Amino acid sequence: MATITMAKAINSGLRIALERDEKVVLMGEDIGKLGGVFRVTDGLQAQFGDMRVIDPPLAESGIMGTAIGMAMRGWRPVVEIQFDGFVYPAFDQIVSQLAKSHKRSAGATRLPIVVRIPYGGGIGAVEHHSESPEAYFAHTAGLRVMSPANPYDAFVMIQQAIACEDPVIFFEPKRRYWDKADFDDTVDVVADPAGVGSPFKARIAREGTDLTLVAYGPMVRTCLEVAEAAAEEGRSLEVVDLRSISPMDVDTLVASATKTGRMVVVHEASVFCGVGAEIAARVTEKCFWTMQAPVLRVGGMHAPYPPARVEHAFLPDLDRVLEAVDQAMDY
Amino acid sequence: MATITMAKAINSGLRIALERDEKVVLMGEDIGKLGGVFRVTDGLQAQFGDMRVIDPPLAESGIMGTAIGMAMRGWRPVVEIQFDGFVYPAFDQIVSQLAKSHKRSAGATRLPIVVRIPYGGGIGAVEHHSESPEAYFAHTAGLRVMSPANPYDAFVMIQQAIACEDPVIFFEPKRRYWDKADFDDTVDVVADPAGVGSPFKARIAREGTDLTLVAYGPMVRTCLEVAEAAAEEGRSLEVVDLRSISPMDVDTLVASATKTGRMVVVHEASVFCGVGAEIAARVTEKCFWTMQAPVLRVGGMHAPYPPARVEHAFLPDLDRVLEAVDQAMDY
Amino acid sequence: MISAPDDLIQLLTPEGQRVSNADFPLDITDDEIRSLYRDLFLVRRWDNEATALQRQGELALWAQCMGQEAAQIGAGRALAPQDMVFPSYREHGVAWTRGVDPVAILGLFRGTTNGGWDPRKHNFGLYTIVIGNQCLHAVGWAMAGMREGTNDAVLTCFGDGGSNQGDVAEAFSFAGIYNAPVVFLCQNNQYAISEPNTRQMRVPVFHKAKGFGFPGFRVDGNDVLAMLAVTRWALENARAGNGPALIEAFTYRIGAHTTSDDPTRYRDPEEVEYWKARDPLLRVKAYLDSVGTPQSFYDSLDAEAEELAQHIRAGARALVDPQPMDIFDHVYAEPHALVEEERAEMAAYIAQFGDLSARHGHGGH
Amino acid sequence: MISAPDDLIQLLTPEGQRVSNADFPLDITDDEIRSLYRDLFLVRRWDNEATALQRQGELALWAQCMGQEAAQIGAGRALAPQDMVFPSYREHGVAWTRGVDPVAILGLFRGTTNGGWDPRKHNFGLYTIVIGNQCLHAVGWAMAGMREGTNDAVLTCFGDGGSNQGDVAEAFSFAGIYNAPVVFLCQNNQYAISEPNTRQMRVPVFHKAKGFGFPGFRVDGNDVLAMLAVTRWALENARAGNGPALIEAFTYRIGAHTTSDDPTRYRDPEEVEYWKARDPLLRVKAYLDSVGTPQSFYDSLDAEAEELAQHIRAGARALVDPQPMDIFDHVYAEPHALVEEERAEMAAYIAQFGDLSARHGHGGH
Ligand SMILES: Cc1ncc(C[n+]2csc(CCOP(=O)(O)OP(=O)(O)O)c2C)c(N)n1
Ligand SMILES: Cc1ncc(C[n+]2csc(CCOP(=O)(O)OP(=O)(O)O)c2C)c(N)n1
Ligand SMILES: [Mg+2]
Ligand SMILES: [Mg+2]
Repeated sequence: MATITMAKAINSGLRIALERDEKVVLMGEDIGKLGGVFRVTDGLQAQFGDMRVIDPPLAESGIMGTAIGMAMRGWRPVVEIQFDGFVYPAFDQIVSQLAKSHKRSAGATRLPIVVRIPYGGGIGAVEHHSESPEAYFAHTAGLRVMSPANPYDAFVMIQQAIACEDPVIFFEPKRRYWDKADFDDTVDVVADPAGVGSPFKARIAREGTDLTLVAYGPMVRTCLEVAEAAAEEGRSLEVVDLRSISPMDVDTLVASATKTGRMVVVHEASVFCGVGAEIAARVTEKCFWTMQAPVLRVGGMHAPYPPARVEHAFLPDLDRVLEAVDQAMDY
Repeated sequence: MATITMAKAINSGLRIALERDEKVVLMGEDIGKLGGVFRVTDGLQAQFGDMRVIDPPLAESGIMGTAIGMAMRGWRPVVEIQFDGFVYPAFDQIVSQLAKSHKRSAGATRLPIVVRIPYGGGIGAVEHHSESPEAYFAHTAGLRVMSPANPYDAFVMIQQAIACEDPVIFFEPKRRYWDKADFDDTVDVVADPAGVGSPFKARIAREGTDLTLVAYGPMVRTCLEVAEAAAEEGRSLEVVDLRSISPMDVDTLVASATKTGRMVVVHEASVFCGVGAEIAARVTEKCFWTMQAPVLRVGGMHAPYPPARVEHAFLPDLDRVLEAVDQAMDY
Repeated sequence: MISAPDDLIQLLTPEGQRVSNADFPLDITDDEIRSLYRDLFLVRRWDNEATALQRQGELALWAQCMGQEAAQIGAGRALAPQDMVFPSYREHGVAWTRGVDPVAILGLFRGTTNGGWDPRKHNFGLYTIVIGNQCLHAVGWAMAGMREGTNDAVLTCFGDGGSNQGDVAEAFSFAGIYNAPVVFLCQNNQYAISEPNTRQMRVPVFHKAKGFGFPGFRVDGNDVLAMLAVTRWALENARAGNGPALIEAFTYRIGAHTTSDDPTRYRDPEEVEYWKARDPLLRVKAYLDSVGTPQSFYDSLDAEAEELAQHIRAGARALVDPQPMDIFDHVYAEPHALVEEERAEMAAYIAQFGDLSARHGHGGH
Repeated sequence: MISAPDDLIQLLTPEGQRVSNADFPLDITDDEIRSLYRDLFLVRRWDNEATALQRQGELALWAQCMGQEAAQIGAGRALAPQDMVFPSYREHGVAWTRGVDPVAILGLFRGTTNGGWDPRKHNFGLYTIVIGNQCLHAVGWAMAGMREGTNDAVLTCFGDGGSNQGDVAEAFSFAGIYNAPVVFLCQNNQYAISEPNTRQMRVPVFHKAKGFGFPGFRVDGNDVLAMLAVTRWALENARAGNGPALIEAFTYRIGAHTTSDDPTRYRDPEEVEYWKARDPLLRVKAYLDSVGTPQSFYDSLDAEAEELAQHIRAGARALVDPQPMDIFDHVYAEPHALVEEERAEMAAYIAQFGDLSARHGHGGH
């Protein structure tokens, strides 16, 4: 048992995966000696060598494409994209090859690749370093998309993602890299899955009865804080941590919506055509008669991510979420 | 007045734009002597020369990136992407540069580029030639996204898109390229906009009272056929042709939903995190008390576009849409 | 261009005369050359048969390789069994040398599948339609091999147009930096659909290799012997740990880009005639005639071709259409809730109507 | 590598001796060299000042150009006023030669803007963070110029790491094929963040030019005279209609990648010492001393630098934070219904609470 940051939790998960399966390789710009710009791969090249922990040329399509080639031969590459805004050069390989090869080959070719993307804002960074592009990947059949919200889940889910036979886009909430939790980060959760649930199931992060807040990744903590603040005002909010965006655990969402009758979805990405739209549409369809209010959404504006000095206004925060909660309660 | 196919209508619109403004250039693989694989640019290189109608090297990021450079200098490139599935190599330039440059430069740099993408299925093509990637672009702030459904709109909207000061992703429903209509295809609708509405307003393609079908591009005709079939069964369906996906004419959708109380959205793209989710979420939010049924969605499956011999099962057709209409009416 | 460049590596002249090249000696018997001719001839027949099937409506599309058979057979026959190939979409000749059933490849063009064979069974990857993507897979495959300590090389194919794609350049980068055993084969058939070389390159493709630190060669792509010799050298060089090489096979696409294409819109019939006269089969035949190949060889080849044609025709027609429920298979390797939900919905829907077009007798447009 | 390569074009040795190069004669007065030194010196001061501001929390980040000033000033001073520049994110020296206010550039690193100046006003594009994107814009700009019949050239900058990006290769392709007046400047500072040249290239970058059919040069990037001469030649050559060129400026990033970086994790202090001794300012100073530059020149330069530093410090602190409502401006050039709706919602929200954090006294995390 130790106090562990999310960054360290992922580091531990990667180390365990590298130890468990010699076909696991890490690939990504600066993940070697530097340990990645967030130090998530710290020490791994020193331990496993530069044939297992590869810091490749600066070319994301090249990294993704060669990772696919390695996976075709039975390897399990874990690719790090340095920041959210730099995944787009690899988009073609992801959408046309990574997502579709298993189908195209009628199952003959598996691509158990994990694409780790530190994403989201709130760290005062320059442009292209604070984006939330998860909707693009969620809309793309053939990919799985997940995002842990806390150190323990990060530790467990990265191992599960690597063990998964499908490609996984693994969104790491970079502003939560330094959040801490206490747990044993030496457990191989794949070899010994006792007590570890499926990464594709949502988690009730807090129980409540009046309204359901839905979030994933960085916004889960924000929603927990909202629930705390709302409790002070006498409101009981349930918080669902989605964990996996594709597949989406609709059953858990529906159960919670059925219980509370009200739902607010929160994500950093622009609201328009974001993941929240899917949640709203699907939950509304399944809970049409039980909803007391429309599913409301709080998210980024329909605008490019703004400069750091004003990002607080772009990002959902306690006040904006509470405002939506008020609105939903007022129906 | 002449009988004109959609392909020819766009050709005429492009010719008028080239004539009107000498800063308009066309760029795209094989758009020169060949006139494009769909002949949409037929005769234009012969008329305007290869400095205005450019068939560039085979590299979509290169085409998009150089188009951006030209636009920065005051030109108005109209880029043709040969097929939907080949836009992804250009995705980085589109998302990181085309969509964001105006904002980044605080308005100093305008990029009035039109990206023409023949999209969608139903033509029996091989893989990557039948995709509907519009949700990726609709989610991207800074882009406008439109799709005409008939030859006349194609003729008008392509001219309006080129005249627009913002980047426009212009989705052409390739299976409708050979649909015909009668109109005068020599009118410069920008110079003489009389009677020509905004491309960003939806169109009531058919009036009805029982339920609203919402579609854009290729599915508008399908929905009109559905409405016809439903009429035979005594049901009055309204058909809204969205025309523009971003911005979305929510007012028209809300007005129609308010009138009918029921809505089914139809598109070829996979339903999950598709544009239909946004329509459902937004209309539900604004018409929560008036909806008699949840907004239902009919679209592609969460699977890569299938081989041509089974695409009929993937694509929404009369029966699948009518089934959804039945479902909505049964609430 | 209506003349072949004069800087091409050649071992067999268009007139069928063997010439030698000090860098690429080729020790080959006439029987082996007959065997190469057999491949060229049968692939040509396959190509023609497929074109005919498309005209008859049995295929939605066909991408002819006519004119490029020497480049493909020469390269393909240079492969060792353990070598892997990452093709583009026109590599019928290479596929042939890997033992892929032509009918399997027809499935892609008929529209019954987006794949058609198991890449590992033939060491021949699936056809790749997005230009350039496959070159990176080739390098990744090679990188995996280097980690496994295998002794094999990888061949990957792309076109003159494709040489401009960022992915191809990135593949050069990675292969060069990692000294990966990859042979890049650019079939310069002088057209990217309608766009001639002048629109796709300022200097011949093979020069690119230098910028990435490995050797590049420009070969007469209509000379099966030169292609065999140079590709063999490059593959052996790669297997020996000396890294990648780039081969530009200068050839000509005698046919249309695909059966949907109309090349009369963009190229000169005279040019086509010039290159037809340099048909890669003709020169091998001329050589074989010059060394006294008996008529019986050609007769039995004709018979073999006839048999192949029948196999292709019958096989194409017998290809089974995929079924609606197949859409849900293999989207993921492990269960995915949404796919399972949609699968169940489709099953219920089909069960309800008996088939997909019961209600209105058609599926609409 | 702890030694400079010996194939570099050089006009001023590290010891400050002028040497001549027949291909790149440079007719320059000592006064002009002093003026170059002034630029080098002031940019160095700016860079140090910005680094200090970052340490004080006034900037979120700073990307130092220390060590690369000669490459940037030499190239920048070769530009004609009508020439356009498409920079990456570290081109402070080039920006300086274009008259961009250092404070404007600080806005980007303080987080008050993602841009900061009007590209057309200075013929200097906005900093581009996504590696390689800008090289294609340069080619497009040049293509537009060719259509307008202008007589100008375009300079675009990228790094050794960036030389691997597909976009850069595609930019080479387009520029080559269109004979576009573009000068590609690769500042090889030997590192892409932590990755040394050995991980980014098999052979030096300048070789790439050959593969695309235009000339490539490898220049001592710490030699401002060589950079000036070679870039001037390349720009003139481009303006004369002879097409693109690639210049690899071999230099060294003396500082960290950015202020967030910790280079001690990946590089040898000895190496840094070696290159500090080859500081591009030192050799110009040595030369100027050798020709008897008066102390008054240095004194007034010091004073000027002090003034600049004050301007930068005061300017940085005076940079105005963007306001929430600014988020909605310039997303589109024409009205967009959704943006207008969200703008109205935000306005109402702000009006309701007075400010954004009224309700709970904070905006959460
Ligand atoms: C990324 C991408 N863009 C466009 C296309 C459409 N397309 C198919 S083949 C082709 C031309 C290819 O030319 P080349 O590389 O010379 O190969 P060839 O067909 O001549 O063998 C084009 C543009 C594609 N398949 N992929
Ligand atoms: C497409 C993309 N991928 C990754 C990054 C993150 N990144 C910023 S700078 C850098 C290294 C750049 O190295 P180089 O091209 O040599 O330029 P230098 O910083 O040395 O000037 C990286 C990987 C980026 N900005 N863009
Ligand atoms: Mg070709
Ligand atoms: Mg560098």
